[in-house]
Amino acid sequence: MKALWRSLTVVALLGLAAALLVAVLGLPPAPVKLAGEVATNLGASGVSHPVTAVLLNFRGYDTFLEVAVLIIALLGMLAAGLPPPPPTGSRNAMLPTLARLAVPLMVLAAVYLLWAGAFRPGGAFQAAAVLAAAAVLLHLAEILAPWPRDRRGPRLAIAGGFLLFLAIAAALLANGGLLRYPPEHAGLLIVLIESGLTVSLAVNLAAFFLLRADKT
Amino acid sequence: MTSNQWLPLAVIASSLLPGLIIFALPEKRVALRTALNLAGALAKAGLVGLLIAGVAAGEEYGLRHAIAPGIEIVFKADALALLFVTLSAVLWLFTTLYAIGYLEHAPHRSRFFGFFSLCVTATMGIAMAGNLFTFFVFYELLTLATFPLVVHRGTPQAMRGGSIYLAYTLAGGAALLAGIVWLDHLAGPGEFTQGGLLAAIPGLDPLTLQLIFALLIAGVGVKAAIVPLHGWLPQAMVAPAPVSALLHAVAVVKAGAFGIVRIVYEIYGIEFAQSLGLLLPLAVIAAVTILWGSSRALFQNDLKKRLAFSTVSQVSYIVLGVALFGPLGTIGGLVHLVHQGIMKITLFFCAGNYAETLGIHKVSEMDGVGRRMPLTTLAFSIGALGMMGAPLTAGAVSKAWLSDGASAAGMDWAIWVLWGSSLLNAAYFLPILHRAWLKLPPPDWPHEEIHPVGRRETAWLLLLPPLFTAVLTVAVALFADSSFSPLAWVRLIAEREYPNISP
Amino acid sequence: MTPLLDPLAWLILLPLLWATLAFLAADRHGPMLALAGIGGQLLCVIALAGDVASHGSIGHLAGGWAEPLGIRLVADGLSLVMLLLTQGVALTLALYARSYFSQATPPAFWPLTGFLLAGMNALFLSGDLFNLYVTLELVGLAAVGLVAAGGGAAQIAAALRYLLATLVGSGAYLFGVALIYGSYGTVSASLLGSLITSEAPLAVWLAGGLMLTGLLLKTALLPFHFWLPPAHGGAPAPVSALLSALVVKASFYLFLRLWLGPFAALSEALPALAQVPAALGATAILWGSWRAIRADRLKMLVAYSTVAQLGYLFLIFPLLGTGALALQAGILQATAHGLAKAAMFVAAGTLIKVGGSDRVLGVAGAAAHLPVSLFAFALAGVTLMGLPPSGGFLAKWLLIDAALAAGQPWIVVVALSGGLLAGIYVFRVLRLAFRRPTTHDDVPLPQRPAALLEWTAFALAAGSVLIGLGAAPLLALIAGVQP
Amino acid sequence: MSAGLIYAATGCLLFVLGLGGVLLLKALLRRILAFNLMGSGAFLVLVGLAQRDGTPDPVPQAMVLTGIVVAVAATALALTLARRWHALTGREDIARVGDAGSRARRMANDRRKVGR
Amino acid sequence: MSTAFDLLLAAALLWSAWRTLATPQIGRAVILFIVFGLLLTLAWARLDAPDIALAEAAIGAGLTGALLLDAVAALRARRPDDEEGQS
Repeated sequence: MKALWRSLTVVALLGLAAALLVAVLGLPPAPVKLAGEVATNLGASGVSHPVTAVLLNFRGYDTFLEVAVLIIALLGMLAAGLPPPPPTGSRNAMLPTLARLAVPLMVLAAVYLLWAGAFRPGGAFQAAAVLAAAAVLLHLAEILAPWPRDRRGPRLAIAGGFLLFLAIAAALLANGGLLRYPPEHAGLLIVLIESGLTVSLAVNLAAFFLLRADKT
Repeated sequence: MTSNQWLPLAVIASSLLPGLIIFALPEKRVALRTALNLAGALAKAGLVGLLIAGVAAGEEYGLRHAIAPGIEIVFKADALALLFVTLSAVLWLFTTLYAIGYLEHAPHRSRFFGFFSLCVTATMGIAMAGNLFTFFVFYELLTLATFPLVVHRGTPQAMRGGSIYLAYTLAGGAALLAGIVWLDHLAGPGEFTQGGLLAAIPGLDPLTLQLIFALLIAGVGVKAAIVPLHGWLPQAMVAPAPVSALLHAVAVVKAGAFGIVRIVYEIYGIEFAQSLGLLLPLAVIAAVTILWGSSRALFQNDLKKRLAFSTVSQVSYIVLGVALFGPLGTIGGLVHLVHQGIMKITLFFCAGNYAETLGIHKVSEMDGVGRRMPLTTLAFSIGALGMMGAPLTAGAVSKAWLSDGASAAGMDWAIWVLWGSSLLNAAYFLPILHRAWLKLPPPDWPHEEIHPVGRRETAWLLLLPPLFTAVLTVAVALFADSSFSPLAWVRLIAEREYPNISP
Repeated sequence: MTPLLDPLAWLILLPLLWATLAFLAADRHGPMLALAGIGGQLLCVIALAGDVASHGSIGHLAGGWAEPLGIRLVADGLSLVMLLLTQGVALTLALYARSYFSQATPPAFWPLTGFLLAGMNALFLSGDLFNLYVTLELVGLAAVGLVAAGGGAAQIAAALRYLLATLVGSGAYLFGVALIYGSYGTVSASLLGSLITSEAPLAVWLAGGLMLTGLLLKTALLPFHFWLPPAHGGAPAPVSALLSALVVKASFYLFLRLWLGPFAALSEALPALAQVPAALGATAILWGSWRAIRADRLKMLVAYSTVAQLGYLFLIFPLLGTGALALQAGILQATAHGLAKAAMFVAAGTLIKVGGSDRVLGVAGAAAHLPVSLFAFALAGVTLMGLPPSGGFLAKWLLIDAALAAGQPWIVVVALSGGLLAGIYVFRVLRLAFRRPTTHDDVPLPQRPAALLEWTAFALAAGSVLIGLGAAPLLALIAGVQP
Repeated sequence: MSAGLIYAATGCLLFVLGLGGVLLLKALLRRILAFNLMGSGAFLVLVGLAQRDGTPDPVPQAMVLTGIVVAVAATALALTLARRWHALTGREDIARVGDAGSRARRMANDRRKVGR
Repeated sequence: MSTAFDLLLAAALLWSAWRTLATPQIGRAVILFIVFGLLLTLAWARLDAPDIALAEAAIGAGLTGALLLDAVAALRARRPDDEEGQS
């Protein structure tokens, strides 16, 4: 019986795959072209890189909610029970040296990515990921200790960046809409949000590794 | 809001509010609870009196509240409604007194009286419902409010009885709901109308109407305990005696019978129902129920079960009367709605007295009980004779009109059914009377709880209600022709339901 | 009103704000933040209701950019009813939870609740398919976190199953969005409503199928119901209530919105399609009720009842051609069930907490010592059975009416039998509660629970009944919805 | 055939492969991997299909950035739960913890753990 | 020429994805998943999506891969002796 179900599932999946291929390969061109719209309105977005303009201005509301998704994942970890801290002393002897060399470079790279995001590929997410990776590296090198669940600092960093975003979103209601930037201040506000987000996201991502149950 | 609007509402509230307050009362507040019960019952009786006076003078009482487009809660205190309202209000008063005495030391009295009041509220709602939607709302409320009373004792039999009761009534409710919505869909939202709602709408498919009729009658027939939907009634007799008395002998089965009356007269219209060929099948079902119920009663040793099967039989007298085309049958059926209630509640009060005072539950234990409890047994005898249709009792009046109605409708076979039923009634009641009055009492009663004090054979609150209703059984027959009798009121209703024929 | 106080926007911002503050405060002040926050949200809904009642539909351009470039938030009668239900139930549950968790609150309970509410509100208000994906994830992950908050192996297993189901569901949804964007170059629901025609390419049909199936998975419609009973039955009572009453309704709402909006042309082109959700719904009613009747544990009974009751919501799809009737029936059922199921779960939680047993048999005799909780359970049962005058009854009435109007009598039969089956499992509990307790007099009665635990359940249950009598404004709101 | 279309088609296959993995595999870690493949497939279709005419479109690209972050959040949560489950029961797949028998199974698990 | 590269990359993506699910050892599966992520980074670059390529490398392959490796290590730590059961 179970084998029958499995084979039926496989057949159904193969059918789905075939249908999807047929559908995708024979798709007529789309009637709406958003790329043009983005280009047209790029000037009023406050940044010159189109992806960043979409991410933080045209569809900034998506990004706003997405930050909440990351916090939720962290809360879910807290709710389920944190993993135990890794055993100490098993690290590679080279790691601390490597970390001390690499981390400053990574921080530098992150700052560059954040700054570059306004006019070329890069931005808060990538910068945050690099920073988080740096933190993980430090952690693996046992330079950065695991965070106990009630540690205040990480929470403050995570919540702070998001609250900044929230405050700006709310304040802009006065301008007629959630995250409706006045074009003349858009650039500044986006940089402000992105800087906050970089810290918030980096700590949040790092917390997936660093937030560990207290040793008992 | 004018008084014509709030009066029906006040009648409903007079049991609803005390009920809700009683729920919240701690078990110990006996005096307050009793006061609330009595105040509610008396207030209701008074309010009903006002209503009767008004309706007799031609006032119209009604209230409506739209809860959705095309769906309204409608109350209407017309003559037919008042027939049932008055019966319930008066009997509630007696039953309240009785129940206060009966449950003197029982646990969970707040719960009991709370639900008891809700039941009466539901009955009032059924009586004054102005359309099928409202009727259904209170019909189901009655089901829900009676369930806790059936299972009140918490014993395995009570649980079983409760489950069976629910299975029947909820299934019946579903059939009724299907019929009502179907009708609503076909004919649009409509109210109970003298002469019939559907009769006035042209172009409806007869077969569909017949199917809907079957659904509706099946729905209300459960509570009216028509065969084969009667199976719950004997099982529900595990409830405490006041519950059996008021609810299963009066409110619940009457709600079903009353529903049949409303459906036949005011939804279909008696003439339209006749033209659709619906009345004969209904009469046949009623006849079968009458004979079946009586036959089963013969073989019951448990006193309350015997009474229960007797109820099955007697309630279908009402249905039979409704199904007899012509005003005479209508009068017979409707007047039996009242008469059967008065007689049957007497019998149940007495059965409760036997059980509570002496621990008698079975017919075989009743030897010589007339000597120990003469007044109770006297009331019981009057009730039983009434059921048989003996002269000078309410039962005789009903049966006379029903017989006349049968011959007027050209259904002479129904007269034979009535006669047969009377014989069976005699066959299961007379042996009880024989045992009670003429046999010698045993040295010990099964479980004597209340000892006599002077001439008082049992507690006053247990004794007085059956005596009152026994007197009433005779009084409604003796004064049948007076203008205050149920019969007079019923004739008024019949006149209005047959616009084209004068009785 | 100044734009700064725009109630629509604050319905999303406010829960995010208090949830973040609760996170920051590391489980302290959670109840206070939650009560204040949800109270404020309720005020926002009321303010919004006034606007919607007078204008019919309120739009809000996030970022100030018009579609197709920007994201449009919309509030109409349909979303308003869901918002009202959500804040109302959530406020009552917050009161309950505060008392229920008086000894120890599960970690992260309050912030997760806040984010969950933010996600739901954002979902109800969003008019953009991709943005809806983000809200779906917001809701799904927060709900999984809450299920895991129980902490035991059973809860973790339930959370894992739930997580996998919800991720596959949103994955399918996202894939559908990708196909839609590829086909039309926009993800605005309102624009797509006019772009998608009955001659849509295969990709759009597949997108519709994937998105709707994904949402069915999240709504736990049979045969995708497997994850629901352990998740809803295993979580702490306030969480169960929140999930069963509200969260599954969110994905149903989105299913309905897509069906009526962007994919309306597809379902009109192939009317037989509407029978699929209805047939699944009918099966769910029968199967869920059966499992509830057989359930061994009280909360499992309630959870399987949710599986059954969700089935009703899908019966409306073949009937949507009959005007507002079917839609009213569906939303009223969602509302009444939301209130009733919340009441039932919290009442069950109190019964279990006080009675000390999570078996159905554990309620024996509860009528004597927990009358209010039991009464709440019974009233909620009245709604589930569809007995008058409850909201469930009115919903069933409207459903039957619509089924007759659409010439689908089988739906009448299913709706009525579902009510009877509900009667069996509800009264299975109630009759046990009336059974004379088997314990002897020397065993002390369990301690009375905090009044708040009992009366919040009662308030929810009473709401589910009273909504049947006061449904007129709600139905009018839904009647005004232009799909 | 444009690059966009090639990757869109690849995305379709990846999605179905991942879907099959989540549905048919038992080990939790494997199913989490499969879920990530599903997501990557969807991302490829989102961008690839939109750019099948060869011009880059920043809107789906931004959406994918959002999607990647959501995916890592979901993965982190899933891994935590899987580790927690493993720590509590020693299992790497989820047994049916249903209405009945769960307690018996939990006890059996405990016994197994003690035995080792 | 570039189409040929795209096709090759697509095939490599599908192959690594398939092996991720089919290889019997979970540790190797995670490595293959990281390889998949790196190949995907190339694909994003081919799709003129450098932002995604960066994010994919940093988050999709990097952080997710690290999380997965961490989880595998944790599972192994509890059960050092036996291999993963056949999935």
